[in-house]
Amino acid sequence: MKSFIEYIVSIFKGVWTLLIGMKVTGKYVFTPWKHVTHSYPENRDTLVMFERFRGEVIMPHDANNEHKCTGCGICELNCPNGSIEIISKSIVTPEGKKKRLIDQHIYHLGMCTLCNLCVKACPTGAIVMGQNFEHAVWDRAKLTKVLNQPGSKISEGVKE
Amino acid sequence: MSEIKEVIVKTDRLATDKYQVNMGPQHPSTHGVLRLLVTLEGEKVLNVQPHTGYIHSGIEKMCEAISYPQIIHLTDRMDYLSAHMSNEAVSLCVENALQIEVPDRVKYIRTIMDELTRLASHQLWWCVYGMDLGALTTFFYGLRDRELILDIFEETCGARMTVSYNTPGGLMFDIHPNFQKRVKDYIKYFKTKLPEYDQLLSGNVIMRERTEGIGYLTLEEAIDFGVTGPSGRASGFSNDVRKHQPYSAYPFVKFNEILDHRCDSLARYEVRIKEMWESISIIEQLIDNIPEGDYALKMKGVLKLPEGEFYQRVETARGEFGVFIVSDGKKNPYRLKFRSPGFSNLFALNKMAKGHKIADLVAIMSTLDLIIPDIDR
Amino acid sequence: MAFNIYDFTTLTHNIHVGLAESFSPVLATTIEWVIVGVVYLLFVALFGLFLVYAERKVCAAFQQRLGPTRVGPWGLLQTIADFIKLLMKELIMPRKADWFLYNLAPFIVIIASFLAIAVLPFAPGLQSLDFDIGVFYLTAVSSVGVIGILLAGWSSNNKYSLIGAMRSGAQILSYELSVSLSLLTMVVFAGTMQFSAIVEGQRDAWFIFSGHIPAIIAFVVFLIAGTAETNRGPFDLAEAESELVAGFHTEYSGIKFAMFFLAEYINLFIVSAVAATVFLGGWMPLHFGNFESFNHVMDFIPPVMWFFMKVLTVIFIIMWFKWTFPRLRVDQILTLEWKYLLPINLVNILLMALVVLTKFHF
Amino acid sequence: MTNDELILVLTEKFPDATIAKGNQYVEMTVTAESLHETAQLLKETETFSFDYLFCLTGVDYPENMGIIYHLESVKHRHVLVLKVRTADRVNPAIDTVSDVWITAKYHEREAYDLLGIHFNNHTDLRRLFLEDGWGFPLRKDYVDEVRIVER
Repeated sequence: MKSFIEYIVSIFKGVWTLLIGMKVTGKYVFTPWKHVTHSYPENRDTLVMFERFRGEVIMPHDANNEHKCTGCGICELNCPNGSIEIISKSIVTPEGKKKRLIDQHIYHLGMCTLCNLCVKACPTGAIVMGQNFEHAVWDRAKLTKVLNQPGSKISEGVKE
Repeated sequence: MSEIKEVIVKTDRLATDKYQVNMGPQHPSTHGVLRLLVTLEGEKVLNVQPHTGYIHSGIEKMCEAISYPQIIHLTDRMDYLSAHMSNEAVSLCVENALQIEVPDRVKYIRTIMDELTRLASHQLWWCVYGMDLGALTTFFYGLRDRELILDIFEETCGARMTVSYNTPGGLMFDIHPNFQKRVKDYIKYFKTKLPEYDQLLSGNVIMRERTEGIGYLTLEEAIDFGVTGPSGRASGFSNDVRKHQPYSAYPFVKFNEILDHRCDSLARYEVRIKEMWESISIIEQLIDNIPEGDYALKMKGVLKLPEGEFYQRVETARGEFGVFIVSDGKKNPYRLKFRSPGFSNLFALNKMAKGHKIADLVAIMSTLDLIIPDIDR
Repeated sequence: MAFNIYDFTTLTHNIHVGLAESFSPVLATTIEWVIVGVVYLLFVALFGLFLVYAERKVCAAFQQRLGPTRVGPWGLLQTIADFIKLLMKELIMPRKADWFLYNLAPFIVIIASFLAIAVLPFAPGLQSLDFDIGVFYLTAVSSVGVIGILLAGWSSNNKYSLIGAMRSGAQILSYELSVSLSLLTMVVFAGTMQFSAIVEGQRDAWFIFSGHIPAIIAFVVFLIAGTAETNRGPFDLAEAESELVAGFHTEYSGIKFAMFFLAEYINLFIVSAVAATVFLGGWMPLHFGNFESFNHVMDFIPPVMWFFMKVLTVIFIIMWFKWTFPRLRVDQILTLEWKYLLPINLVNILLMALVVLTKFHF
Repeated sequence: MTNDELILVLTEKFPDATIAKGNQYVEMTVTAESLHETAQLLKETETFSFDYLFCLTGVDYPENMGIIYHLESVKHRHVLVLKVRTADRVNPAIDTVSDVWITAKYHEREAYDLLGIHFNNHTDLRRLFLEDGWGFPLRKDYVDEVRIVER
């Protein structure tokens, strides 16, 4: 008899727990406007990433196409997986002394793990992390970028 | 005649044969590329043989070629759900080797980040566990709450999962001005959601039937297999590194190590649920009194460790994570070994799943909370 | 010939008479068969597509998502697009599979569902077969589908499929019992097995109201057992995607998979329709004793609307089960059937018999 | 017990082992022959009861191969680093301890897989991660022109 009562009680207890679970989901199904979905491609215009978000390495240029990169190559040393190559050229200044300058700051986005070490190590703050995260391209070669724009030169006042 | 005999033999073998099923490397329940060679008799599991190495990435070999600050971003990729703890392990190991003491501010921030990571990881585990039991809705509730933590990470660390927030001697950046407010808001929000987890899954009679007395792992076996973390603590194996060898700011906070002696799947489940409450209380103790100070020490450009062997243990969301550095005085380690919790936990699966049904095998594997890159490294 | 949405008897009768006048009896009957077949086919296809869409939207609402939004307004055309995709897909068959059984299985499954639909009364006069043993017939044909599932799992020569098929075989065969017994309870109450008569019997009050406690118990049992019989969660062991990859239809692709998919939703519709017919008064409007005005308002809603409103309500409840509960283990499913539902059912039939004998009902 | 007490007890228990006070834990180096009995004693002796092996590392030293066991006692909460070396770098062999600590079975498989250290009377010594005939990547003399790019 006792076991029979336990049997009945177990049935009702089980059904009760199930009803509690259904209450939780029911609370959400009857308030469908409280959804958490971001419809991404539609909200592209209003989408702002956090300013620290690491999307890619970029080299900002100012109005008259000048950057701060001295071509010292510290970023290349700090990169864990060799996604930065510095090609420097040496010119002769009017004073007649030789001087190394940045020729091409090559950046392989395909290899980059966005660890922020190069940006942290850069002595002149020439490279920063950009917020763009839509990197999909049809051709892998497009992932190799030259960061300093053609014809750009190092801005005055950057100590070398 | 011969045909008839053959048929008889066949039917005979059909009646009594054991058979093997390859679960994975591509299987919905293995959460990655893990392959389980399961020997079955009907629905009953006779033997489980894990086959690893499908995404072995040779991180330990890579680390021998790069410098210590660069190693940290590789540790993100191992246990991607507790990336921050792995980073911290390497940083702490290097700091101990150099015998430098980081400022209190760094310790506090690291600890808060640890607990946030643990919360996020346990949430993901909870929703995936529900999904493995067949309750698909839990998956979205867990992810819904986890996203907000990832937003906090993204604002402060600049990445959602592979944070690389630690560096030897401090942190990559200072915390974002909104950090404290966001965390407090989140804690307030999550305190209302965590009871829902219990109502939806913990109390559910089906879930209890599925987990009670399933996947039994005694204390001796747990110690012998080195099953750490919540999975080990559910067998009464007190192995919380935060208690026994406290690091960062854990000496300053009050928290209990959750122990459970029921040794079954339900115990492992409830240990994790209780650990979420503990993490919440730890964060609440720390978030309001982060001391002022530097967020990083000034380190030399090229870090060189003294000769010797250095070991550092931390507690990740999955168990005890260890970093063992053999240094010969150069700027990159001579040998570096990661003791990953998942590796030891995985091989206790055979012990636990033997004799249960296929459905239980999936449920048990889910309570171990395996991360495959963490196993393969 | 005025088309009356409240009563289809005249419409169907006129069609019959018209055909009989203009053609020879044999030809007329043939044409009627064709018409009925085409109508049911269209209905099933369209309603199946609608159910798939509804399920996706409902589950999205349960999970605080949006569900399909891209194809068409609010993703209304999503299932159509999926269906076209399934039609275009290549039919892949394992080399070691049993060719004949492998191709036969989907048809058996879907034919079983079609057979069951035939006896459902959608509205007065809108019922193709009105047996006097309707309930009996329904329980008989609804258990044919499991043969198809077993064949599918066995013939596709895949261990996952085989496990899934065996599970669903054991499950459906045992839950057949509870479905039949709970229906039998209501047959005892109604005193007939004919669906139209059962519906007629609920003109004053639906059975779930008039046959109070035992009817409610029978309704709950029928919901549980029906959910199990349609292989839906929490009883979806046959295609438990976290354990067996897709269960018995792992190896099926393209239109054959679509047939299994459609059959699952037709079965869902059938179970809900039977529940609505036997317990919730079929196409009968909701009547409360002698609130004349209220009953009059209710009468204005056409019977078809009533029928589908009730069916969709039951379907929603079954979806609610699926999107809330974890899946049971195979031995637990059998335990639930044999240790809980069956005894409750047997006791319930006795209770119902007592109620009928003592006239203790409204 | 503290490290100093541990050193005292260990020195009297294992006279022929070299015991050093490492920068963190007590470090004890034993010969490859006495490894197995040492391990058993360490686990079964009441005063030590090192029942939890939490890390097993194989190291390719310049002149010899070494295995480093990190042991902890759940009861006493003291940690010991047990080291063993084998001079043979071509095909090194060390006794297994997988019958003392089960978890060593899999850590040893990993060490065998990555360093090619053979463990005597190990029950199933198969490769864990890599395929057969791959070579032993964690050895210093391992070369792989295809996959390893030196900078």
